[in-house]
Amino acid sequence: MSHNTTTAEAGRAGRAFNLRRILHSPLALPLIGLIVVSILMGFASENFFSVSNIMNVLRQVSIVGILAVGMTFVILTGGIDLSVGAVMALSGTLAAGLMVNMAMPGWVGLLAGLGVGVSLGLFNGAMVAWGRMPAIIVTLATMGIARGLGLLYSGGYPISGIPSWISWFGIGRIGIVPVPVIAMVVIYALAWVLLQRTAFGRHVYAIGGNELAAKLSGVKTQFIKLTVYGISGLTSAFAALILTGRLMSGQPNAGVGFELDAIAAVVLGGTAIAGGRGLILGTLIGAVLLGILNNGLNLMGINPYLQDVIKGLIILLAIYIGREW
Amino acid sequence: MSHNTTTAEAGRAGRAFNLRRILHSPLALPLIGLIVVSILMGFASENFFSVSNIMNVLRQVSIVGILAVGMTFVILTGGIDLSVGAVMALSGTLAAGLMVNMAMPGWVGLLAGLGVGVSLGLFNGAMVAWGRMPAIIVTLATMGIARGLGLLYSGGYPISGIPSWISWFGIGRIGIVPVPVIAMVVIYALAWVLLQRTAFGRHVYAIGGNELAAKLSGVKTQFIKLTVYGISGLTSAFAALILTGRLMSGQPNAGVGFELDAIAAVVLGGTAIAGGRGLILGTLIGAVLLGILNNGLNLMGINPYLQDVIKGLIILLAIYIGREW
Amino acid sequence: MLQLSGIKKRFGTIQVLHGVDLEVNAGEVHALLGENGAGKSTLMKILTGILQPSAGSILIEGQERQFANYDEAIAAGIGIVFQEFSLIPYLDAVENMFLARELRTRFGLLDRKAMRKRAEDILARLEVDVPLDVPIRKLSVAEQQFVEIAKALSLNARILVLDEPTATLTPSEVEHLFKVMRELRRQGVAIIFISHHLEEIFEICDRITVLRDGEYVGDCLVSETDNDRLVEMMVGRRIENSFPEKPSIPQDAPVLLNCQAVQLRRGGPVSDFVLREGEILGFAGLVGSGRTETALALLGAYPAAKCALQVEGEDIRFREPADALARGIGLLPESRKEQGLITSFSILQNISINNYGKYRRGHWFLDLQKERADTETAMQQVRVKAQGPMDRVDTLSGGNQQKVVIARWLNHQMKVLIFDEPTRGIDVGAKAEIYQLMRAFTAQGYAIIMISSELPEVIGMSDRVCVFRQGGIVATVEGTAITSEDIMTHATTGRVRHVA
Amino acid sequence: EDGLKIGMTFQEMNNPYFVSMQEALTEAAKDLGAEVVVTDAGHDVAKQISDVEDMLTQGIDILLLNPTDSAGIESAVHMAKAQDVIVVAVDANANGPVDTFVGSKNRDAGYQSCKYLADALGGSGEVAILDGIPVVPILQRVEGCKAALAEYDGITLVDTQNGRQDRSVALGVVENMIQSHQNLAGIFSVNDGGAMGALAAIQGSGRDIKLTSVDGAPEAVAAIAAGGPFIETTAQFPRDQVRVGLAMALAQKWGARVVPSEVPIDVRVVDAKNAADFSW
Ligand SMILES: Nc1ncnc2c1ncn2[C@@H]1O[C@H](COP(=O)(O)OP(=O)(O)OP(=O)(O)O)[C@@H](O)[C@H]1O
Ligand SMILES: Nc1ncnc2c1ncn2[C@@H]1O[C@H](COP(=O)(O)OP(=O)(O)OP(=O)(O)O)[C@@H](O)[C@H]1O
Ligand SMILES: [Mg+2]
Ligand SMILES: [Mg+2]
Repeated sequence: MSHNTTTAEAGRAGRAFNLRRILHSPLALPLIGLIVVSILMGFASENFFSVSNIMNVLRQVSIVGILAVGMTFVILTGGIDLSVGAVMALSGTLAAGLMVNMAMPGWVGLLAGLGVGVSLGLFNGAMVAWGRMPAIIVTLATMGIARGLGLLYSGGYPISGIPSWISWFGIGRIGIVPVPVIAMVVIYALAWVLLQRTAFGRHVYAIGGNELAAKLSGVKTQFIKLTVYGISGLTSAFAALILTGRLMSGQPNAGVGFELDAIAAVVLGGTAIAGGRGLILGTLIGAVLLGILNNGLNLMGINPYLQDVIKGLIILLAIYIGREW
Repeated sequence: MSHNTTTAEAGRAGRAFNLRRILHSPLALPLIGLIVVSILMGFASENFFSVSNIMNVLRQVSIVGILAVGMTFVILTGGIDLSVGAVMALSGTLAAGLMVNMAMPGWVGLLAGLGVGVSLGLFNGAMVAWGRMPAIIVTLATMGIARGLGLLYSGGYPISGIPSWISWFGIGRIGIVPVPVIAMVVIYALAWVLLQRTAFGRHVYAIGGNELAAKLSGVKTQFIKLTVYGISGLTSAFAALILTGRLMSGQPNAGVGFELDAIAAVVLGGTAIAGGRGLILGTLIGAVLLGILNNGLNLMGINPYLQDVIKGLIILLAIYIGREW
Repeated sequence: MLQLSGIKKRFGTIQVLHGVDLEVNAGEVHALLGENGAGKSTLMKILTGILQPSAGSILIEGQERQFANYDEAIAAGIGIVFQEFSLIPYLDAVENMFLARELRTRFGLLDRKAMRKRAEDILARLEVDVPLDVPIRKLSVAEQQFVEIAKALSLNARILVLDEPTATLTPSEVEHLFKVMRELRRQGVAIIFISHHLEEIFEICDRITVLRDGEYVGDCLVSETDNDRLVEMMVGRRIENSFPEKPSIPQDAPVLLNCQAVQLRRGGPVSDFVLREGEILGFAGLVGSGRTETALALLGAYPAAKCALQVEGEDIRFREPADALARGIGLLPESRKEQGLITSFSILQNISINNYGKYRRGHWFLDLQKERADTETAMQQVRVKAQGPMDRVDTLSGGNQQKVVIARWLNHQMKVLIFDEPTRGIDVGAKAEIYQLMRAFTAQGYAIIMISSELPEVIGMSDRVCVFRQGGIVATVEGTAITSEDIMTHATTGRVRHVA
Repeated sequence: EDGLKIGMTFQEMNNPYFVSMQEALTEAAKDLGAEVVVTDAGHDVAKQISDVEDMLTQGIDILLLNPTDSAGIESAVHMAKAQDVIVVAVDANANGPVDTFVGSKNRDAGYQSCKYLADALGGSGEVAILDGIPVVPILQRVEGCKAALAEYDGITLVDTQNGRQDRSVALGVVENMIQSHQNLAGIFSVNDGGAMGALAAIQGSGRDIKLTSVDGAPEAVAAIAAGGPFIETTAQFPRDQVRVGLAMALAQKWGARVVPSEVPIDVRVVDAKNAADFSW
């Protein structure tokens, strides 16, 4: 196993920047991957490095990027959350539904959307923590349930006609920076503090490292697991907010397959799929890397079918280079 | 943890049938779930218990059921294979393409399809075993690559015009039993022998139980892992054969999401998602349970959106009841 | 101070404790003795709230207490160092020590400075130097053990349970630990100490309680007993001199294994040694001196920079242990839980795991009857205490688990066996049996490499001893030169050979 | 750098319907000497917006938009218009300042198929709908179908199930439908992909059930020509939609100030009589 994948080391690396530390940080490999891919894309497409395209990529990344935050928490505990895309869709659909069909003020709808996300997350968490059921199957079931509920509620139609100010969340800007990008950065910063600077964060890592030992040391493992899935529900709901702003409608079909993109971002960022090791900043790098791949391959005008193949190969390569020993 | 989930015990249980043993077998709970759901469906829909409907359900189950065999091997070693649906689609598409576009005889196409499945499986296996990369991300990438290749090859069109005798694999019957059902039963029987009665099978369980210990005591862990993914590729290709016979065409976009159904079948059948424990017959029961849910809810004429919700809830309930302590 | 009475415990249908009493006073080191599987760890888990007793009462300072979980026991002033490690591999020492008891700043964030300071203080008290910024899994077993102890100390417990803390320590480290224990005793802490090393009991303990098969046998003052009497209390019979006679090995005995050069890390020392038929070659050295890594490198389980081997005169490099197995070389790994057992398997499956070549029917299929019969024989040979071969190994006591792993090699026609810490956590009776077994192997012409941190064992069993220091062999001693002074000198000051 | 650049974003590209659109576009662009960029949203509006953003970055002049969802895509339309790109919605309309919408009359398509089906059944019998992915054109076809069925007193709609427009899914769903409705006489599938699955199920059951559908895909047309349960598909003209759409965009590019805001493309009933001569 590589010995540069620890949280504490990264903590130190944060303190003083020097090349050695960066190279030995678990972020090094994802970062190198990001840089290499960016340079390749820059060669292949002249527009790639324009400020507007960079903002464009970051804005495109924001939704999966935010989903990947919750996913990181869950994966760090050794779990997985396949329901994030569906929960996002349901939360956005219900929020839009309340605004449009029930004529509630926008903020009520948004709050309700967040509530829905958190509730479904806690539902997952309760099943995993108290029900002791495997996360993969619980969240798979929740995925089906959330999709079904969203479609039932909306009758399959997208719900449009929401207050126009909500578009600010999706397409607004502060200076030249799109609002979704700012939201994403803020969420990552909060997640970083939570994971690296609070007892809760240490417990998340501890559970992923050795759940039994953590429990024996007095970590409230069930509570932490519950919370972690709740956080994933919350970030799904935040993603829904931005999605709703971008689409200006509630889309019960949105986000199919986003869970896989979020997982890919987390793993590309160097987090161990078995839990216990990984950094939230790695996830951000992983999400951006995925976004650049999508954007760059589009910019290069590559056949969409071929894009899937290339993307798959690059992910394999990135994971291969960054794998542990 | 429950201590009745060992392979050898099940082996013993197989020898002498008595109620005690059956109740203590890890198959008991999936079986009870199956019976309860069947009875419920029988009450709700008069057609459910007709012979023709039972054959109908089994035939529908056959494709996911066969995919779930390979998935069981992989999950028993502690891995996962998200590429099964895509590999199935690619293998069927290429097989059809060789027959139609290259005018090769049917059996050459079918053999080539099997070859494609096995190769992609071994590709996954090599990445996991020698590349030491996490299975979830490797097979996710393979899924994208296989889908992309299938669409590239076919240009997005289904490939029809294959020799008509191939439909025998999909819709033929021997007596009243559909050919796909017979194929499924044979494949399960072979898998059972492999897992319960050969050294290879024990090694599969051992790797899932404690890979390091297995390796240090002389199990060829890398070879076994490679083989296990190869088997998954092979069963995907068998599923493709039946699918091609059923649809009489190569469908590059068939089987989206089948990997999740296969995983659900494995887990519903009582196999631990972390590996090391589980029975192939459990997977069969899990697959049939899923098929009955789909069929029964259809027969009852329930709103399709609501079906997703009900299916999710029943899966949760089944896993909850069958969970280990 | 602490009084356990009539403690009973059953797991399913198995009665493990049949009404055990234990009384510990403040300011005393109390030894808890018993064979493997006697129920020591189980009793301690009941005391610390991790398991619930089926019957019996716990009195602390005269008050009846019941702990629903470990947290409640901690709150009542009880701390424990578990027999099996309970550290989080990817967190560092400080994070591990304060897990679930983190110090916080006013803003609710981690007070990392304060925690580090306190961790340094506690480790300084233990007089050990443990790297604090490195994930725990990078530390040696001994260092991890000290972190465990430090973690328990950081609780400021009034009752401290140490479940076989010395099993992984070298003599000087054990001395360290005893110093700390004496200091704690002076402060009035009640310590329960579990160990299979009787000489340690006599050195540090005040009183002794002995368990046998889950029954309370009796207690006595250390000053009023002696070695033989203790052993008799524990085992119910006398144990003869535990080390078997060393046979004389002819100088020209064929060389089974000729390790011409093994280099663990690039630029590190290069070692060589030979292993002759019928001999036991000891690997001695301080913990972390590279014995385990060398052994793993031989089998191809550790990516050594260089490993030039001859097996029976043939040049070979193993890619994985399976290759070594094919050439008749097997390993009893050092950590049974992580490296030895497949915990979800039954005893039978654990023993036969690498033996299937023998249990073939019709070339492809397993012969289940033969497998079972052989397993039962093997279990009897090493005296595994269990209800039957289908029991799951994770329900066995530590010592019995070790025997299961040893039994794995009984059915093989092996040439070379590498035993890494074969008696770690094994009771005196079983130890003698394992020693007999090793000699029985060599009498059949096998050769054994025995890695051990217990000097008496190394001296008593080895025909020759390679002494390790800093990743390489610094000396090989033979015959009468095998003395503890000699070995310790080499192990602490021997010259390490580096190559350019 | 100065040549014409045309971008087209598809809601999905693993459907012959859209693939043939893309082929028509490529051919037309070749004639024009224009560069073509094509993206596949895979039924994901968010991805489709990203795709449009990426195409705008590449400096396209004309955007042919086949939206996954009309409402959801609106912000992309605004972005395109902000960059003075001509936007033509193809097949399904998009909200926002779209210059022209070229699309089939989906409601008509559903209506005609189901009318054909009802007539073929002699105006009475049990009928089921094989639904698809809930997007507006599909929902409109179902609406149209129900309107047609409602005109016949003897026709009862006994079941609506979702085949996700996927041959393998539809196959299983229709097998179940056939099991549960012993008197089922007709099925309307919202597209040909689902219909091919339904056809396999009907043939497998050996029952006499009539099948109609929408699209006019080559496989479906071949099946209709061959006779059997599949009796009709209401054909759309995907290639023509693209050709007309491109023409509208070019007209505007060349300075036309008034272009029709909507060009509905008729649908045509294809049955055993005319199937042999029909193709996209
Ligand atoms: N979870 C369990 N289920 C069933 N039996 C168990 C379980 N845990 C322990 N036992 C049994 O209880 C007995 C006592 O085990 P314990 O670990 O307390 O022994 P010990 O005295 O600590 O032995 P050692 O010296 O080997 O550590 C053993 O026979 C063991 O098999
Ligand atoms: N992956 C690793 N990276 C860095 N150092 C390591 C690694 N693995 C082991 N070490 C260190 O190498 C040294 C040798 O370890 P090894 O386990 O071989 O020692 P040993 O002599 O067998 O001692 P023990 O009695 O603990 O088995 C130890 O100090 C250990 O901390
Ligand atoms: Mg013990
Ligand atoms: Mg060692």
